[in-house]
Amino acid sequence: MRSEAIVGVLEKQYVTKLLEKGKRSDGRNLLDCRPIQIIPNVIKKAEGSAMVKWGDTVILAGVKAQLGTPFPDTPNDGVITVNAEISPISSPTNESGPPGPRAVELARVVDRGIRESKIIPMKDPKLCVIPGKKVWILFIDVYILDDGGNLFDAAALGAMAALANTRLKRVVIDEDLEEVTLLDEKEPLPRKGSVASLTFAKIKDTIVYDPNLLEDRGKDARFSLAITDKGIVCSMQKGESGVFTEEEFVTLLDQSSSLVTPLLEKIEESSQFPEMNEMYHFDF
Amino acid sequence: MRSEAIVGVLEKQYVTKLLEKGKRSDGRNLLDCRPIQIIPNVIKKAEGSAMVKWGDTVILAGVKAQLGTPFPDTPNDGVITVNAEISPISSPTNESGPPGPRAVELARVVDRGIRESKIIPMKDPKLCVIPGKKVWILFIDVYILDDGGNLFDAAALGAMAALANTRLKRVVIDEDLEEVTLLDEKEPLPRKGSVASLTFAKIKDTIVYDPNLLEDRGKDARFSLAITDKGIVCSMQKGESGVFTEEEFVTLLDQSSSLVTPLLEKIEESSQFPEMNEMYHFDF
Amino acid sequence: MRSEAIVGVLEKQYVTKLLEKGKRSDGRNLLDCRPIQIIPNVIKKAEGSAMVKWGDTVILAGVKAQLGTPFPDTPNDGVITVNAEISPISSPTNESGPPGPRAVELARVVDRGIRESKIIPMKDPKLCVIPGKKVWILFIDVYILDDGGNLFDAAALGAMAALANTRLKRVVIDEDLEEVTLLDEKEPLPRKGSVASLTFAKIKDTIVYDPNLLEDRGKDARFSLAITDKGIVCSMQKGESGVFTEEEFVTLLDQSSSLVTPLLEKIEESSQFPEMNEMYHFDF
Amino acid sequence: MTQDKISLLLDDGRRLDGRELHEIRPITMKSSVLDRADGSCYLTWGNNKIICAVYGPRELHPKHLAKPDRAIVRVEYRLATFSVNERKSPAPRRREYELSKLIKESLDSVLFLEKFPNGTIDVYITVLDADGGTRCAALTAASIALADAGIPMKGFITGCAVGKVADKMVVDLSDVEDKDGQGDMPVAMNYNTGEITLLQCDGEFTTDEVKEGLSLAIRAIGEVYKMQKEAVLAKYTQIEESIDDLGEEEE
Amino acid sequence: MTQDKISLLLDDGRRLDGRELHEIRPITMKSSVLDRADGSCYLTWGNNKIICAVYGPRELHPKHLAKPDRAIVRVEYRLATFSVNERKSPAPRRREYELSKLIKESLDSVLFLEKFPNGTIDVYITVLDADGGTRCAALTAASIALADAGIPMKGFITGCAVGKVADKMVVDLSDVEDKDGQGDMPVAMNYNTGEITLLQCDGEFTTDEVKEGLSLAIRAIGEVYKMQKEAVLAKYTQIEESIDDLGEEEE
Amino acid sequence: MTQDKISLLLDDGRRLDGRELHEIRPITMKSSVLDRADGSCYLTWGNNKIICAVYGPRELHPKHLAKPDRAIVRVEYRLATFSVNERKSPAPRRREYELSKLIKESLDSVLFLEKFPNGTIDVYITVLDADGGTRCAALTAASIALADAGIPMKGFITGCAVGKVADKMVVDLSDVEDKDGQGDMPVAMNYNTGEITLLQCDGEFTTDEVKEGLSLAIRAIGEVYKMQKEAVLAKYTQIEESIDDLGEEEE
Repeated sequence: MRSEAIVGVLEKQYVTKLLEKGKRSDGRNLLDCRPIQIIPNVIKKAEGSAMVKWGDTVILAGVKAQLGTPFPDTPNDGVITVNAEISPISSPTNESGPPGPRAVELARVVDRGIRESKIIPMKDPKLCVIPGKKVWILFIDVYILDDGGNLFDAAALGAMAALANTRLKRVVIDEDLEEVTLLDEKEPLPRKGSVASLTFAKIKDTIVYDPNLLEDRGKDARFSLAITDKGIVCSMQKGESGVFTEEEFVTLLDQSSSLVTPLLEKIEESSQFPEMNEMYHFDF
Repeated sequence: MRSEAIVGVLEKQYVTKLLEKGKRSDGRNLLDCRPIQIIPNVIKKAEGSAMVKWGDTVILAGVKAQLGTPFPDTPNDGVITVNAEISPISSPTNESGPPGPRAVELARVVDRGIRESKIIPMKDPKLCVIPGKKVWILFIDVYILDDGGNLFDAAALGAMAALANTRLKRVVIDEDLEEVTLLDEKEPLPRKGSVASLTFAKIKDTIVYDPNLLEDRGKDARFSLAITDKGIVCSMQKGESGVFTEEEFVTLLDQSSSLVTPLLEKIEESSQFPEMNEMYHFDF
Repeated sequence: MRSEAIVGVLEKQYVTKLLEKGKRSDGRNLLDCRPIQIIPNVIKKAEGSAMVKWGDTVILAGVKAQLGTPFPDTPNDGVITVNAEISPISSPTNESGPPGPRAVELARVVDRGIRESKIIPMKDPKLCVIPGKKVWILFIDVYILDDGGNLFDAAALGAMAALANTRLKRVVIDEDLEEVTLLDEKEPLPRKGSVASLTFAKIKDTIVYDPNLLEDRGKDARFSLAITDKGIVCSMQKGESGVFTEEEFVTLLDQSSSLVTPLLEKIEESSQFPEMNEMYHFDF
Repeated sequence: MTQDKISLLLDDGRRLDGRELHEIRPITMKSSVLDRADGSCYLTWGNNKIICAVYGPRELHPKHLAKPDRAIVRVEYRLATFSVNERKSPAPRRREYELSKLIKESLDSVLFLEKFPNGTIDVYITVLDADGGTRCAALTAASIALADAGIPMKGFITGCAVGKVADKMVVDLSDVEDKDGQGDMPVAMNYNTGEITLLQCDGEFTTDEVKEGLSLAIRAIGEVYKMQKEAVLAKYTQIEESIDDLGEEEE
Repeated sequence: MTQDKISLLLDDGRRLDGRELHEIRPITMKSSVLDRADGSCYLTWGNNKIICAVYGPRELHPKHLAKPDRAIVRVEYRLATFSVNERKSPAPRRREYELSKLIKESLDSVLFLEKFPNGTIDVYITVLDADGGTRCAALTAASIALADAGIPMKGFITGCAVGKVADKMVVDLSDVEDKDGQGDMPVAMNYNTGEITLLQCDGEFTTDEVKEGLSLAIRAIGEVYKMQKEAVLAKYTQIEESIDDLGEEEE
Repeated sequence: MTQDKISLLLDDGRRLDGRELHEIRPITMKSSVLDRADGSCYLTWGNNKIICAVYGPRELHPKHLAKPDRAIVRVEYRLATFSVNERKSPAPRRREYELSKLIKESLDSVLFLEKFPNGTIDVYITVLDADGGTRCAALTAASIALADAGIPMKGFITGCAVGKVADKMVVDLSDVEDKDGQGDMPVAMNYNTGEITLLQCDGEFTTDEVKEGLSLAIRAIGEVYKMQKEAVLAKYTQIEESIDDLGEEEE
């Protein structure tokens, strides 16, 4: 067995034993969340951005907007697409190259949370500029910069906060020519509410909210759900080789509404300062 | 030498010794064909499809049609393209990933047989909807599901049978706008005749028609030819590291017309029931 | 250490010791250039081409032209793009596959030399056929056929000579339809002056011009600069892990104008015979 | 709640294909359908058609990927190019990577992987015709193919999706119900132990609807599990009959 | 029979480029043209220009691909981006993969691969200018390059295409005859033994036309083979002369 | 000389962003910003924002790439998709490959690679926000991250671009000056030894302008080097203070 594998086994034993005594490696209670900081509008070249520091996890989400043609089956809808880069910067075990299954799952879960919540009204004339011809395409890219555990919630929060701070160039339409002109003036991306993700890790028989890195590495199963400010569950994702029972899911669903509130508040807070602000800067 | 390699050597010795006595491992005569079953219209989402069971080889061919722009050098022609997937499902030695040289050769040989036979009239107004602008693009995909030998003939037969059962949506053209509308109503793909492939394997000094898996693995050389219902040779392909003499090719050409007839009959038979039919279903 | 690595070390010791005595492995003085031969118009299917034999390095550059849409940020400019293939044909150590970092650097340095020199007037109506809609796209592909050292200068010379011999089909524009017709008649690519590359290798403390293969393999640092016929430096590139001092760069800049003259002359010479000529053929 | 884009329930409260709200589509399962694979299954579920081949446990190459204490499971879930409305490129999309990962993780939980150190169990699934619920059908088929390969298992994974249509929770969504309805919720589990191995959703559900969906899914999975067991037993019955025949012949 | 799209035969029965029906285009062959390669050949065939480099037998990396009882042959046939009418992307297309495979299989038959266990012989071919019949020209060039590398061979592979133009079987199709004619039939063989290593066709041929084509091809290959032999001998003559010169100098 | 496309100098001779011709933009540097990396640096340079992580020296996999007599340096310079005007695809472009190579070669010269046979030092750089001069900023950040990882170095690599704007040589081009000006000339060096490790240019320069640019760049690099040294020292001061604190507590 290679040395990392042995370290992994020992780590897991340590975390498990602590949890059997009801304790977490960082002293939190089972449903406690780590401190969260959202720093909006950090990227000048992006239409919207947010750095999220979640415990010692750091992610950076950026939104770029581009006018393009809609998909043939949704001619009156703007387009949203989420990509996640689990950069080698974030951990010694990550390799560079095209996104692996882990990054693909992360991106798709974040994507579904936003898409299914319908908080970005894709048919709004601000997004569907000329129906069937020209719509805004929003590229949301999430870079994982420091992997301290619970990437799912940090990435979802960053993507949401970046959208909440996105401003699109105003568009002038020449109906005859079917041509559009982009003005320098910007206006906020239309948005109806917000959404946040809650992730739980199951280690042996204990379930914790917001797993730290040790818990993330040692977990048997993961469960994430995205909930809107209306209390609607718009995405769920159970992952990893471990299992949950029906009762466990029911309990987690019952706990979800109180856990999601502080996250939704943080998003709204972060969107109060939509202008690029020299005060906001990375502070690692 | 790895164990598979040794098995390969022993297998080949066995097949070769049998053939030296004029016998085949499955008891057939040298020019006998294995039993063939064509099950058309098995895929509801496809415009045309056919499963072919050829001995214990199983393939599934499907046709998808899509309106698109023609190639610049053939502005008045519909487009046909063949792809073959030698799936890892079909054999323990196949790996997943983009098509390797073997799958590329298979696809291109099937493609040439159909294309060069000119049985699909690509300039027909049903295929060339608006000359220079909109034509039907026919994607023929052949999945190898169980590799029991002689993939070339099974794949060619499946592709041909899928075409013979293809029905395209009717198109209404608005000449002014250069726009087209697709109706739900379907009509058969225009077709003039049919084509089938004959494959021979040479093992040491013996040539057999329709190689089974043992013969396929042990063969020194392969020769395939595609012949139309008018008796026209529209494609030939010698493969593998072994060799043929001129005399051997001449003999094979002379044998071809009697061998191809039952295949062409099977294609016509399969096209008698063009509607999706619950009676037709895979029966492995 | 693998045997090639040992050979590499010995080779380098040999070259270095010679240079310490002021001698080069092929007997040249430090600033001598090897014999150069440009054979233009060798490829009938290309719009322009040139084979360059530079010492025992052989490269082949070809230009293909294609009408296409301009880049959105330069709607009134034709497009030029350089690609380099360091083919496995050219050396036992090259592998096939997509261009590696070495080929990418080579292509980009050649590209910058041509692009920044502005010798091809990309806004000329002969290149920008319909502003914003249709421009000529010039693909310059450089194949390295025999790597005898100093690929940078040979590739740049080949690319430049191929451009100097490029002839484009005449275009007739139908302004109303915004359509163009290509005539069979050809006319020379507009060109204002020319540009050539000078490459120096530093081996321990000695700098040589036009490194041969031994010097190229043993070099600590490389410096290339592209200079136009007006004496303008339009591209520089220092490469490899070794270093230069400011004084060394100043000296090389001072030496550059006398070294570039014979190269520019060769380019002009090669462009005197723009027609495809049976007299010109590869002579390895 | 939002309206369905098209009306997905008929006036009599039945669904577009005539099903009751909690009714599963017809399912057929057949194992040992492929001669080359170590185990295989062909499964139809409504208009879904799925083929699954299993190889292993076998040696894993390249060796540095092997685990010295257990086998790994590799799963490839693919959509055939012609299985969907618009022809799909043969290159796998992100959805196929995600589902391969989730199916692998689901199967992990019922396999005695520690019995096969350094080994791999390879599961190849191709959806030949797709009509909603393919991941659940794929997991159901994979379990049968694994059993068919004689690989020791703690139990079967069985899947069934539920969803929301016209503000009602319904069982086993078809393609059109998935696309035009209000939400999809695929579930898979080891029915015998009650261990849920896959749970996803997208759409708009209240937490009560999620709970209702879970309980509907488990009930439906129970029905599918019964068929699955029969399909596996059918094979052994066949083998027993062949052995009996053999015995008779030998007499 | 179908008509040619454009008239490919002149009134005097000659072809567009003035050739007789059974006439081969001018061919030049030169070996040892590259300093780095173990063997090489530059061949022109009408307007085709082909360069071939051979390396080996050399050790094969990665080792798990090596065969303990013989060398393998790896062939890469590529079209230069500028060798065809529309600029080709540098990434190889399916046609290039197929032809690489067929060329490799053809060369296999004349090499003593069992003499070089665990080894590889690498053949790199680039078509610099293409004008019909490149695969036959490539095989012809590869044989010379292999001989130039000093690799022991049972014989040479020599190729020549035939085809059908204006209902007549003709030898050595040009690009335009290939595109606008009725069919193309590339053939390659070991002329000395009569062993045919490559045979393809596409187009519309009667079986009699195929037979006629085969016999025309073999005759044409005989002509090309003579040139090929001379090209290889020329090198040894040169070497002998050099050795003679050396002898004289030493005296 | 050609005109700038837009006027890049104001009437008072200052630049669009108010800078003097030879003035560097504000720079901030912070090391040890990442918990997972062995060394790291976050650097802002005008509107450029760059993050760099260093791992190593560590064992190199696969082993056949390792050098028995020294470590290798692997550098990945990437632009974040949102760091530029038009969203960039996450797949690296040719420019990123070229700059990764040049940055690696620059760093090579200050590392004691022979101390770590068979090893690798991995430097990952991502430009999060780009505004001209990213390669020089990246090299500057990478040196700090390497020092932060405790990797022994002969010195630091420090970079600064110069360029030509309105026929004048200016220091530290911004994005718009790079795009609309007459030429860009990035330089990087070991300031202490005077060894220049990176020199590029594109645009139109006389040889005298190149020489002037070089000397301006070296002076600017001197200024940046001072900040760089302070940023590295700051970390050690912090550590010392912590140790002092520790000492006091122990008393």
